[in-house]
Amino acid sequence: MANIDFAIGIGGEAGQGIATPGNILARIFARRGLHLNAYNAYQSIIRGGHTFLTIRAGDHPVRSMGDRLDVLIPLNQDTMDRHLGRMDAGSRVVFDVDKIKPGAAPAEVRLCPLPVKQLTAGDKLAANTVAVAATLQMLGIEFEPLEASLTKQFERKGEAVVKQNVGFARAGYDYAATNFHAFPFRAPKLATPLGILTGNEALGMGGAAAGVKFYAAYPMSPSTGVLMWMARHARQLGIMVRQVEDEIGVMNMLVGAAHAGCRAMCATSGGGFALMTEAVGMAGMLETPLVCIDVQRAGPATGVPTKTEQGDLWQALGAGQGDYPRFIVAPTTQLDLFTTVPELFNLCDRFQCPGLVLSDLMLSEGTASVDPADLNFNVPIERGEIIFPNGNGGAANPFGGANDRAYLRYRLTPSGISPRAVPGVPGHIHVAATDEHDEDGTLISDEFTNPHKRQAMVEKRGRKLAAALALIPAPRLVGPETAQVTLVGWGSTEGVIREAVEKLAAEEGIVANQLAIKWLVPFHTEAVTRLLTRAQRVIIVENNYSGQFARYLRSETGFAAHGHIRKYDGEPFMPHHLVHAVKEQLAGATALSVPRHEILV
Amino acid sequence: MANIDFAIGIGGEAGQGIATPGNILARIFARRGLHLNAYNAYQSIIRGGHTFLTIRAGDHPVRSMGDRLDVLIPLNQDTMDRHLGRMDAGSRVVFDVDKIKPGAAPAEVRLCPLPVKQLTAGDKLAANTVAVAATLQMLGIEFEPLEASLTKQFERKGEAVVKQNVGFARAGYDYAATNFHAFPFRAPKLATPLGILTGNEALGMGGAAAGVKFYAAYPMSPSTGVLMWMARHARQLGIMVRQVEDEIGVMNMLVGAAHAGCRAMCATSGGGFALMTEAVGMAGMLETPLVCIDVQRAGPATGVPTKTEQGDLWQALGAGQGDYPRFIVAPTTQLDLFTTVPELFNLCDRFQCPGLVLSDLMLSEGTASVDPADLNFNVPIERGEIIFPNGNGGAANPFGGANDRAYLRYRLTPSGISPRAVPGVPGHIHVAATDEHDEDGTLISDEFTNPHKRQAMVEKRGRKLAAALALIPAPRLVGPETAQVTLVGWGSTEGVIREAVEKLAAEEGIVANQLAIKWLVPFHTEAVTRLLTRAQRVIIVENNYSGQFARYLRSETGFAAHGHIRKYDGEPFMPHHLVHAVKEQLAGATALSVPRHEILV
Amino acid sequence: MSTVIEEAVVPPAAAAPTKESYKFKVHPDWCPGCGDFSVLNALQTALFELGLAPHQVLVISGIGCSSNLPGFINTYGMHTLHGRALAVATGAKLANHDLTVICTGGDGDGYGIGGNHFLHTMRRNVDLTYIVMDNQIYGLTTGQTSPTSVKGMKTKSTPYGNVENPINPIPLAIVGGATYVARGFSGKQKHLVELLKGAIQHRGFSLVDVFSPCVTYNKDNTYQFFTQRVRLLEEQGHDASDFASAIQRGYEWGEEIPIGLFWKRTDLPALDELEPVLADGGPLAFRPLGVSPAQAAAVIQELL
Amino acid sequence: MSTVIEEAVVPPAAAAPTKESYKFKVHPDWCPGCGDFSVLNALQTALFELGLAPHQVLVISGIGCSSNLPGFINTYGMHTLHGRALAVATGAKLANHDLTVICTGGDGDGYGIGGNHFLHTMRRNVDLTYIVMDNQIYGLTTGQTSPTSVKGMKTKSTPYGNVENPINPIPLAIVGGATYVARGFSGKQKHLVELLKGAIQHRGFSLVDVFSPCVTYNKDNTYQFFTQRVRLLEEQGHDASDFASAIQRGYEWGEEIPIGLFWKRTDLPALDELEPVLADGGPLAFRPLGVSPAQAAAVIQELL
Ligand SMILES: Cc1ncc(C[n+]2csc(CCOP(=O)(O)OP(=O)(O)O)c2C)c(N)n1
Ligand SMILES: Cc1ncc(C[n+]2csc(CCOP(=O)(O)OP(=O)(O)O)c2C)c(N)n1
Ligand code: SF4
Ligand code: SF4
Ligand SMILES: [Mg+2]
Ligand SMILES: [Mg+2]
Repeated sequence: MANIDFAIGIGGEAGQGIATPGNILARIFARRGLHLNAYNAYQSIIRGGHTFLTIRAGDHPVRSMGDRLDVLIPLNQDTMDRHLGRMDAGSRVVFDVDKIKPGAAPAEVRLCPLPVKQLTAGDKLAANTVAVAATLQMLGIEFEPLEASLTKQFERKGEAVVKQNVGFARAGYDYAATNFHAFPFRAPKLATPLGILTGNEALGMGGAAAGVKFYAAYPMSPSTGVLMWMARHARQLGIMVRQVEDEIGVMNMLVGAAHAGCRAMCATSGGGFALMTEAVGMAGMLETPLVCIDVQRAGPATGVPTKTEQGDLWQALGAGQGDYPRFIVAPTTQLDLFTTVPELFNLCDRFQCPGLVLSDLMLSEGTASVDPADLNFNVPIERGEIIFPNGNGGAANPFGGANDRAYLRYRLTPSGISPRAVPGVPGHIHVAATDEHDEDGTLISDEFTNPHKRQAMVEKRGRKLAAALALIPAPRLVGPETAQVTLVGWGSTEGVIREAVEKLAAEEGIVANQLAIKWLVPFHTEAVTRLLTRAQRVIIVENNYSGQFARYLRSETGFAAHGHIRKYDGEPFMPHHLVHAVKEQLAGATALSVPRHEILV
Repeated sequence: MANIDFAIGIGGEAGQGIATPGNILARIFARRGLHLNAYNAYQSIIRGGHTFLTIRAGDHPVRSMGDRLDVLIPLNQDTMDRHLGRMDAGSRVVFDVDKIKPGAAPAEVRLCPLPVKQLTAGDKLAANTVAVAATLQMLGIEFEPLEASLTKQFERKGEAVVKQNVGFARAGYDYAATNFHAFPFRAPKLATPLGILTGNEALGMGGAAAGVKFYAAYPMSPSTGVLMWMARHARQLGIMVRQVEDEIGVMNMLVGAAHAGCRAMCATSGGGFALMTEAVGMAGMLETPLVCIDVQRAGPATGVPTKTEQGDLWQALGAGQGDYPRFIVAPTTQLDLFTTVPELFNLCDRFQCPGLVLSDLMLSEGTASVDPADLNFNVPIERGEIIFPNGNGGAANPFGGANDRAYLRYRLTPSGISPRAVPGVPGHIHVAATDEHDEDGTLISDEFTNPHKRQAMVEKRGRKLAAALALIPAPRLVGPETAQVTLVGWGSTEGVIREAVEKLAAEEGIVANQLAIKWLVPFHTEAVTRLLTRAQRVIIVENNYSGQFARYLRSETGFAAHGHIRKYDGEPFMPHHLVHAVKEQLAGATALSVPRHEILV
Repeated sequence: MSTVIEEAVVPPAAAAPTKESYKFKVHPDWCPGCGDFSVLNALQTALFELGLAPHQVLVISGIGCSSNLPGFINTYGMHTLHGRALAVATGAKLANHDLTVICTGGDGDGYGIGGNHFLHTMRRNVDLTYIVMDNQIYGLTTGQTSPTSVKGMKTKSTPYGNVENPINPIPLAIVGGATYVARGFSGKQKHLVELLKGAIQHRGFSLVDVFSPCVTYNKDNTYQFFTQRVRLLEEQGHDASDFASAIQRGYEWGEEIPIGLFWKRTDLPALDELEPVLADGGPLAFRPLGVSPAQAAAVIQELL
Repeated sequence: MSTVIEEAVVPPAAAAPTKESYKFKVHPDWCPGCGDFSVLNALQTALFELGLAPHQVLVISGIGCSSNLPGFINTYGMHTLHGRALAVATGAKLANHDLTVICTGGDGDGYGIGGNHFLHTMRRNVDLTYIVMDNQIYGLTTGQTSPTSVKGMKTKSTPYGNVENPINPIPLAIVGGATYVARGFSGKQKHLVELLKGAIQHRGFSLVDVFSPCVTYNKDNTYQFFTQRVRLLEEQGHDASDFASAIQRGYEWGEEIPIGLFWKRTDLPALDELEPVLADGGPLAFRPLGVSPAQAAAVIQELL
């Protein structure tokens, strides 16, 4: 591509601290206004093993970790051995020559050995700093931002330490200037400085913007980042954050808090969500709005806790016994996670039902640049027909406020939505029951059993979402209206598919377009069917084994795709995986492509 | 229909003991060789409310509770008031005239008031006995079987009590002979005496036949009958039966017992199953065979605990995060429950995965007659590739029995099935882990992470079921090959659909046929698609709101049915509901019929 | 289409509650003679005597015969999932700590499937009153063994006799961290009312385990059984601040079975008192939503 | 494609096990210095000293750093779900009561999410040995508060300090019905080996809670912290059959923290001893399947 676009890989053992140099680089790039995407491949181990962070930046939207590395910074021998052979022509490998031996490098890969001992007077901890400095130099970035960054990092430790570390960095920077070849391009500086954001932070921030006052969780990778963000900001933002004994407790606490009137949220991963499903059904039955996030990881069971997958779609679709209305949404980018949460809360409040967000490890733990102007916290808050004691819920108290007997919590309305009073409101006393109930809440599972009332209540709940579809944007084709191939994805794969589409056009002369599905329930059956039946060749891209989305799409539309690209090895798609798969499918070689991840991370 | 076919309804409060007369009648009918179906509509209340038992019998297979009552035995005024108005011409209402007032009866309904006080010298408990005796008399059944039955019932209380009760019965019998009109038919006596069987008993017996040695459960209506059957027979049959602290414990205990080599089984209902799904996924990952029964009831959440529904299909399909192989089967009759369990165990053992049975309240708590000859306990037992210390598992020990290092529990085989050694076998030491693992069981979620190994393991598990479809009978059309309408159902609705098909032909001149789906996963996509695409008009019948099967069918075949008949009021379909719905759909009035249950039980 | 059983005139919310204020339009559908009637009545009396307005009280249950109670009392109610009342209640209490939150349920619900929430709600000392109608059986599912069924008991799930040791809720709660631990008996109304009043007034987690006989399925632990055996701790000079004695007396089971207040401590703050987020601003549920521009700016600043 | 780390020659199953027999081909991937190494080593030593054949031992864990242990020991192993080890183990033990079944896991796994199984496995006195590597933190999820984290502790989920009271596993287990309750410390190998041997030999449910410091995430409860504080009950003349004293000593926490055997009783049979089904015929798992014609006839007879 004509744009400037480069990627840096930093690898080492868990516990070796690749986060710090990664963070320094990402912030420096973002502050220059560069767009950025970072993905960390790591393992379920606290120390040791292999961790590999890819930071890709460019002067245009960067939507995936990309296909190539321009710089490899191996912090240990293992990383050098795993990755060197996969470096492309023109790339640099920056390493501590005292510690790490390069093997045979592919042609035109430039080895950049740093004599770290000499540059840092033997300070072992400084190797990372030196490598970062050298890298920045080759990218044509001035020294000042690094100096500022190190100053901030070491501030607490006193001026001497700051000075020392800045000195190491300077040495590395200068050494690179003298000894290494700078890149043929310079990392540009754009007008708008950007920030960086992980998906989990975006979810926490989205919750805060939505007015979440109760957040509960049980730690579970890769969702724990949301808990940690919430815990850190709890006091500052006035949010009650609880770590609970288990996920069952989490979802049940949410129901209690939401019933009492709070906006309540939680995040977990598939195994934790499995434990929550009974209580999600309770929220459906009590008609209690709340939001639950499932950050998917590779399953089944414990699976691969630190690896990504889109394997929980059918779990979400089948959560809990019986039929009840709920929303299911799979946001497509980190920013989209942020904006979706308040939107979802508005829908849940309005339709009085639970809402599920499907994120995944790649999105939630991945980092993206973000324009602060896009982080709008001043979002509309619509709480639907709710009755508070102090009348601040927006809905008038329809029964005059002082007649418990006349208030019908589950009134049969044409919309199916019934004004809900929270506990504490005079004149609206009722019981909310998970047993089937009558309009006033009375159980009809025991002596008042009545099949007609039961039927009416099922239908009341069932029709609530009828009006919801109109409030949710229909998915749209991105790319040329007529294309040889339409790539369909859901949730987090939007970015990589977009890049693959561009690559197909630019490098292979293949005209493709893209349909990214975000809202899963309710589903825009008509719009999607229309688009897909018109498409020449539809290929569904998803990060799971069984084609969970393909099957769901068929259940809703009857549409069977022409081909599938699936990956279930724990690693995300890279653009070239999709390009290659599309080519092989267009060539008629297969209708199911399973790209093989080339790098063993 | 030309056959003899009659139904008796007995109603009263919970705790009033309708079970005893119901049981007496059912056994007397079955012993005469009459076919029988009984369904009890009851409420989630221990005393009070309204309970209504329908026993239908005939000289031909009786597959549902039917459409009409020939005898109503109201044990309280409420029952009389609810049901009298719905009695058809020619039917009898047998009641204690001292206690219950009839209202205005429809034309030609014969009121049969019994002067109970006079007949029993004031013994209040005897009213039921007297009513049963009168009913038998009108049906032309001799007195002896009732005498025998009462003798057995009161034996323990001494000869005097027996004599007294037989006397009451005699009085009722004679009173009817003198005062009431006998039915124009006589209940025949057929050659083969039958037994009676509830679905839950059938499941317990099926488990015993399969060789279940470990049964665990947490009580939950309507599945508790299986636990009770198992507990009663535990010592006699050598089965370890445990009531556990919760359903999570149940499924996890099962995994432990099954892993150690037992055939292990449990039963629950939707809410309990929701709590089990994480551990079902564990069985998928560990490749541990076990069988879990979900006896569906009306949901969501607590729902209507004593009412029927087919609302857990998507929950079963989506049980647990990630993809893993498992069987899902919905047997169609009580006898089918019995025969399916051992078949399913053989499949689960062979393919080393969990198996789910979807029953429902109607089937599990309903009673059917059964020919004892059909209860074959001598079933084939195939345990697949299992290695026991004493070599009784059928599979040779492929690694010579003394080399822990060489044994690969999760060996990558072409079939995906790897010989499994149970703990205690020398030379086969391994760890079975829910984290993704290598062939020998070593975790690859931590330092050994490797996307290629991960991919290979997912595919190994994924391909296990490839061979399974061939072992499962494809569904077949019952009825004329070419028909105006094809009624498709799954699981327990088979009987009522069959009767509706017969009724459509006999009474409406509509030629229909039937496709009953039993095996849901794996699904006979090809066979079903072939049958349905050839059909003139396909209508799907199911006991839920959202058309769970219709959506699943579409996800597997792309096939969208022409019409739907759904019921979600807690009560089962009656044949006339389907007949009426088919007629309205053929007339083009609607594509979705929701029959309204006429009787408020 | 609503199920209004009684046509009662409701006192205006402002008026002081009378005993009738807590009566609900739905009559309990428990079996005649069930111990739970008495618990319901005692709870209504306690609320009345404490002068709590019905709309300020939230009664939360799980699933079981006993858990039907919220449907029979004129307060706000939640009838949740089997075993989950305490978790739901924790959420509700923290969302609106002005509410008086009371949990009611059975031994199976609370000590069986709900055991983990029981354990952790106690150690957190959440300001709830937990009333367990302990009939030593699973009533609603028609008579299976419960975690408090005595060894040897024959039930539908243990027709040859239960082989498991029961738990003893009193010592368990004391060690588990509950700060008010009492046992009552349905047959001792007045005593029960006092225990409940104490529990509701107590700031922190209170357990009142009540012998509430199931007349239908438990033929061993009947009214008669308890009437003969119960002895009031209050009449025996028990010191409820004596930890060792509280535990020891909690284990007494035989010809004499103590009921009353076993254990109480007031030195541990309740969870809501420890959460600075609740310190000012009233109930969370009623606070304005969203974040201020300054807060938003601070959060965004972290990303730069 | 298998992951064989070490090429070791395995002794034939018949030979008497050596200490090496329990070493596994996979090296533990715990952080250097983690307390869990010591627990693993103590367990291997205990099994060796008891002369148990590796294939007759089944070690079952949940999920957590500590729960990785079954992957590092040469016995049969199950690495189950977070919090579920005890339930799985109960099933396995009853299916094959000839096996020596040992559960290993963490404080979060066992006392947090696994709390309900903990409670009920104890009261059932299932013949298991339960080793909890209690580091008062969630290790594998990188440092959140656990049910044994002390009040005030700062963790990633409680950056302003934990406001909840911890549970104390020792008194809880004693009251919960465990029949062998001990506490060890990773820093006291020999002592730990003896506690584990006692636990494995004990017929019934044994808990060995081990202070097993997380050197990465718990900076409060370190080796040093415990080394300074632990005192051996065995050296203080504690009588492990004295219930009241066992509880009281279990609560001691401060400058001196007792470790050792707090409580043991041998008068309660284990669950498998109480189940007549297990009396004859050997392990259930190895019995012939199916029912005899006579049994079938009896069952069918009931339907007629
Ligand atoms: C998840 C789940 N499992 C099982 C049930 C079935 N169930 C309803 S009530 C009950 C037990 C009731 O016993 P208890 O709590 O002691 O209350 P009681 O009826 O004795 O008052 C059970 C097992 C359920 N509703 N949900
Ligand atoms: C259902 C479920 N919830 C959450 C997790 C995530 N998880 C894995 S280990 C762990 C806690 C580990 O703490 P602990 O048991 O104390 O073990 P340690 O790592 O400290 O040894 C958690 C919460 C999970 N695997 N499954
Ligand atoms: S079954 Fe027992 S607990 Fe339930 S209402 Fe009847 S007496 Fe009460
Ligand atoms: S994180 Fe803690 S518990 Fe886990 S291995 Fe490291 S030191 Fe041990
Ligand atoms: Mg009970
Ligand atoms: Mg821990």
